[in-house]
Amino acid sequence: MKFKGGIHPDYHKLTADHATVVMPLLKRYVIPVSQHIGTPGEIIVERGQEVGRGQPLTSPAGFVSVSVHAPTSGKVKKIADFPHPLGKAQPAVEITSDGEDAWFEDIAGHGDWRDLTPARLKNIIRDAGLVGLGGASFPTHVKLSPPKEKPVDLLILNGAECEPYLTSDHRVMLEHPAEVMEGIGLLMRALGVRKALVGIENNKVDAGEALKRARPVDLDIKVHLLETKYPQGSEKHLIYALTKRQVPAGGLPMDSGVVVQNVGTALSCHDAVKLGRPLTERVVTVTGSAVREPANVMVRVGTPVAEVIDFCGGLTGDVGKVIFGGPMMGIVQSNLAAPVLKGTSGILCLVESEISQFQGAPCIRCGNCVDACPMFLVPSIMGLLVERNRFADLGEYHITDCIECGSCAYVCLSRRPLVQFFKRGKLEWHEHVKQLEGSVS
Amino acid sequence: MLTPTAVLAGIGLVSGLGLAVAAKVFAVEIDPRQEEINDQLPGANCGGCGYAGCADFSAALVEGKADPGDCPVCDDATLRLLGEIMGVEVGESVRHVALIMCQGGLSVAHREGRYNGHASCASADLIAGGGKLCSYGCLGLADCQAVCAFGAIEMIEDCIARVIPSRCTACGKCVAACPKHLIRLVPANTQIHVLCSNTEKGAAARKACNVSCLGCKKCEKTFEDDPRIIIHDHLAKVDYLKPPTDQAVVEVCPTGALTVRLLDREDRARQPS
Amino acid sequence: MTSPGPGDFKFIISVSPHVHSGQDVRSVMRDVILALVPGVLAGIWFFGFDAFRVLVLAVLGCVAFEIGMNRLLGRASTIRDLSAALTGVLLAMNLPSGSPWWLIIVGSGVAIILGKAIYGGLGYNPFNPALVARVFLLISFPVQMTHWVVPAGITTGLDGITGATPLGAAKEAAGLGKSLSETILPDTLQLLLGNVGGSFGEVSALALLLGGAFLLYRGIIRWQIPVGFIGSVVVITGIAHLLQPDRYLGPVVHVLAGGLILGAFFMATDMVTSPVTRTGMLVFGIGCGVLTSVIRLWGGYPEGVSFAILLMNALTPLIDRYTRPRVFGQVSRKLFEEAPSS
Amino acid sequence: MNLLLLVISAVLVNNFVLARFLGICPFLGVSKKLSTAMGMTGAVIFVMTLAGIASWLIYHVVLAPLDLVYLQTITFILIIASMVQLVELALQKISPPLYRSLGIFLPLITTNCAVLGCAVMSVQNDYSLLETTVFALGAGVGFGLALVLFAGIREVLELAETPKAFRGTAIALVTAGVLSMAFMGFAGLVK
Repeated sequence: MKFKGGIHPDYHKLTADHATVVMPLLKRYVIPVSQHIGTPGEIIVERGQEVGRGQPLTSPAGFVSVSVHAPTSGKVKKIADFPHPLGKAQPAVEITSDGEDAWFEDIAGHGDWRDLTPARLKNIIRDAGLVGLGGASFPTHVKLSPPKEKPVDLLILNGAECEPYLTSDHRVMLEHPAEVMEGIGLLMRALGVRKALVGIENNKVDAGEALKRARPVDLDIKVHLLETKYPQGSEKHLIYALTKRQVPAGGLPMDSGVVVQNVGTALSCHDAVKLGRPLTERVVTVTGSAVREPANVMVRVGTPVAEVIDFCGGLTGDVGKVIFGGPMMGIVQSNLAAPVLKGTSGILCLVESEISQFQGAPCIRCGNCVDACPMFLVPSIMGLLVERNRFADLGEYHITDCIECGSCAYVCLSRRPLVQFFKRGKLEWHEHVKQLEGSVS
Repeated sequence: MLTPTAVLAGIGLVSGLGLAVAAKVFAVEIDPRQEEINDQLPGANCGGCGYAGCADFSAALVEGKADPGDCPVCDDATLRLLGEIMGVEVGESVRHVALIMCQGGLSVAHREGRYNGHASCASADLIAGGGKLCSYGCLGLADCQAVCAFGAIEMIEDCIARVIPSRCTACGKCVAACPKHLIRLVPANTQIHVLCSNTEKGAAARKACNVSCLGCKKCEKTFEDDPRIIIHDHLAKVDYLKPPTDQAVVEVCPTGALTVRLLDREDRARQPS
Repeated sequence: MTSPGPGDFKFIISVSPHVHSGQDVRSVMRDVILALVPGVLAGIWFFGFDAFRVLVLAVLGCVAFEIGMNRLLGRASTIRDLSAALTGVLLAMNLPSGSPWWLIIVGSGVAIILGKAIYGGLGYNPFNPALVARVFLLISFPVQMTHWVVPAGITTGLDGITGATPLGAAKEAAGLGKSLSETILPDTLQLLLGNVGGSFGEVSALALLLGGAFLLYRGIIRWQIPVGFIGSVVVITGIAHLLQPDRYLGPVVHVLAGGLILGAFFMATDMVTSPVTRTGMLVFGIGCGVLTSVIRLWGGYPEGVSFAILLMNALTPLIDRYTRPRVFGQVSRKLFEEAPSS
Repeated sequence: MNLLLLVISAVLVNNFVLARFLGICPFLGVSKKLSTAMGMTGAVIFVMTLAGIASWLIYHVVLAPLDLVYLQTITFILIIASMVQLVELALQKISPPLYRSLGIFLPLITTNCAVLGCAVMSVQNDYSLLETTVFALGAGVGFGLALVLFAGIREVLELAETPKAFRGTAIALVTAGVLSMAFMGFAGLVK
């Protein structure tokens, strides 16, 4: 049950045994319109409009798009550009809550998922604004409808949570095993598969036991404990570890007959179908030694980061970085006014001593990165090519197959910013290909 | 004495015949104009035009991939002649010069965080916009300087680049290299410029940088009858087809974003005022 | 404390990952120097104070030249990464203990300037700096470089009578057409312990094997190069010995004698000048082994390790290019269709 | 048996570029890119072998009987020139990209001392026709080996932060020096 490559970082799972804490209602929420991969929805509310909790604020624009919902009942204060965790300021809806936290009147449960047709299930999932909670935030209903020519026979649930520090999936599996299992069932039905596997790293044995005990009798769901190794949670490597199938390079999991969903997504799907509740809150791990009281917090989507950190005792003096996500792939924040998104699995506050700074010394070709790369690329030479602006040769080195997991930079002796080279390299390579196609055609 | 010359002539003749046959077998048709152009070119095969030699450059010229101006060695007379052969109009009307639309060095602009990574603007731009509070401003990691073949760009202070007009040949390489798209080719005879690209509202712009354009429209108002500066998206833009000439208009600007910079006479860039 | 508003809080802004394994160039170079200590001590034990003199001169020479070149090229000092010190130690171990002081200084100069600094410093040099110096000295000053001293041990003082190395003796015998049985050859135990003629660092096979095992255990070097190197030498010299026992030495002697152990574990595995992929390392190791055997058995020089490694260093760019691993999920070698060629 | 020794001597021990230092200008000129280096190797091997055979024939059939031996050099150059012209015409037709990338260095083979050297040497050492062909082939392969090896290194050196003064040909010459030092390891391989 292993994949080749990868690294063994020290895991710092400080909050593994902290029960999830619910954040109290706040006065102000900022809900960005773009929170998922795909076209952002169109805003369907205006300034001053009264909204109920869970009321959709945008309507999906096209198939690969979902709407965002109000986290609480209140009034739409302003629609403008607000700081966004993934880069420049972007349009968002600012809502001031009226304190009642009353559900929008159309919210109603849809009964047992076993009596609903797959198409109906997918519609409920889309209307509930469900996206992958693992971090990629790809619209769930799109993943559940693979094209005819790509038959899918297996659903895999990603409970690996291989990023150090993060424990949100762990808590979800421990605290709601039954709902997660039901959620898996409804996803299997929506996808039309009879088998499902749950992959959990063997540093979360209690979660595995909890899920096994909660397995519904009529569902063929097997829970497997996998070796704790980063990046076990990468879709391609989770599939390989569980089924030995290799997703073709440049392809998607469905190319090898599999769809992968995060365990948190399964729970949210269950809430959407059983209780009719859209995705407006999720478990976020707030951790790192720069935050006074690390905790797993049930946070409403749209809560500014500063508020969440305040709720956990605020930052210590010598904070170095505040990161959305884990330390291996997380995105650094420069402005704490940015709100929590659907895909935010963790808020990591690290002190300077915990952080390793990049030095960009010359590569001494030690080969550590070649051993660590789970996609079997050659990061040392690829990085050198980008550093010297030799973008035309990157295709030969398969830069587009890099999953930016950071394993190479973790073991790089010269502390080179390899993932930054590859992000840049991919952009420049696509530019190069476009120019070539332009000149050839 | 006769035999050596006879032997040599014989070998020469045989080889010549063989080659004549080979020339027919491997004939490759070449555009007649290519021969004509090739004769005009200096024939030094210096590679300054980016091709392997003059023959290669003339082939590219015929296929229209290159233009006569690429050859750094040819004098104007030859360039005009090449233009006629190709039936292409050659020569430039007004000299243009590159201009960086930003003055936000760290003495006036604020950082949002300490950037730690690859020392290249295009790479820094991928990480939270590069860590400068004004996300439109110059990151000062010298991508433009690295790509300028004429040494016409210098880093005059932390986080800001500046073009040396006298050395700039308007080749456009820096325009493409800047990830924030701050560099424009402007006529060298213009003097008044808005050196800012921040399109945020006034309050946010002022917080990000002391010399940012707040979109206050004061400069626009001074040209009631024939508009020479237009405000668009909280940012003033000079109309370079009908540029303002009266340098007094610069006093109107509260932050100094609208400023005078002579582009045709300086050889060394003056320190920022 | 209220969380800071935007702008007035100076976070570090960088790409992921934000954490690191902790190992860096300095720690790796330090481990390699540590692994060399047994070999150096054995050398000093057998060749006395003179060997220590060579070591100190070589290390100081290399460090001094590195400082000089950094200043000359206006580059930040790179002494901290201990690579110059390591080059010094390796260079010293490749020189006979009796080498004159100027030979060592010239060697250090060539190693640092010609071997590394001229290419732009650590990471860009195609050839192993210490070996560039050793081959340079071997060709320019053959007499001093083959002035082997019989190991007299630190206790009994030093007497400068020269003694041939085992490989040198075998080469002379082959040259004169004499059979091996007539020439006096040290028995295997002496070879293992290092009580034989040779460069001061390469003699004690046991001490070097100890250091090599330490490096393998720490994961600083990969098994592919030493195993490929020593394995192919054993195979080739083994066959040659079987075919003509009286003309060619047995594989055991070939492994323990000369610079093979030092070369396989410390010189060939120099990260900068060897391939980055595992298959590439195996090819590199085997290549070194084949070339060493060819030179030792039929070449002009008794010892081929240095030349073999330098030649394989030259081949490394090609090895890197043609031994790239197959990408995860890549079905055929050419799954990734090349971009339309310009 | 001595044919094998002849090849080993031509390819490794007395390598035309790294031991005899012949044909240095195409060696430096074409070794920037590996693909052009391979193209050049093909062209040189072809020209060398054909020129070797042709010059042996001319020498033994025409020059020696008429004791015009002193014409040897001029006739060899004439033959090599026409061989090169033949290759140039063929290459322009068969693979224009390779022709364009070789550029100026293809006609340069005419005055390439390695090709002329090989022809003259095979005559001086009084080799038979078979020996001349093998020697010329070995010399061409040796030249190719050195060229491809060197092109591999130079492509990597492109990525290095070489000090400004040494960029380009300077560092190439230094590297070629070290490479030829390494090749001296083969000295004495052939008795």
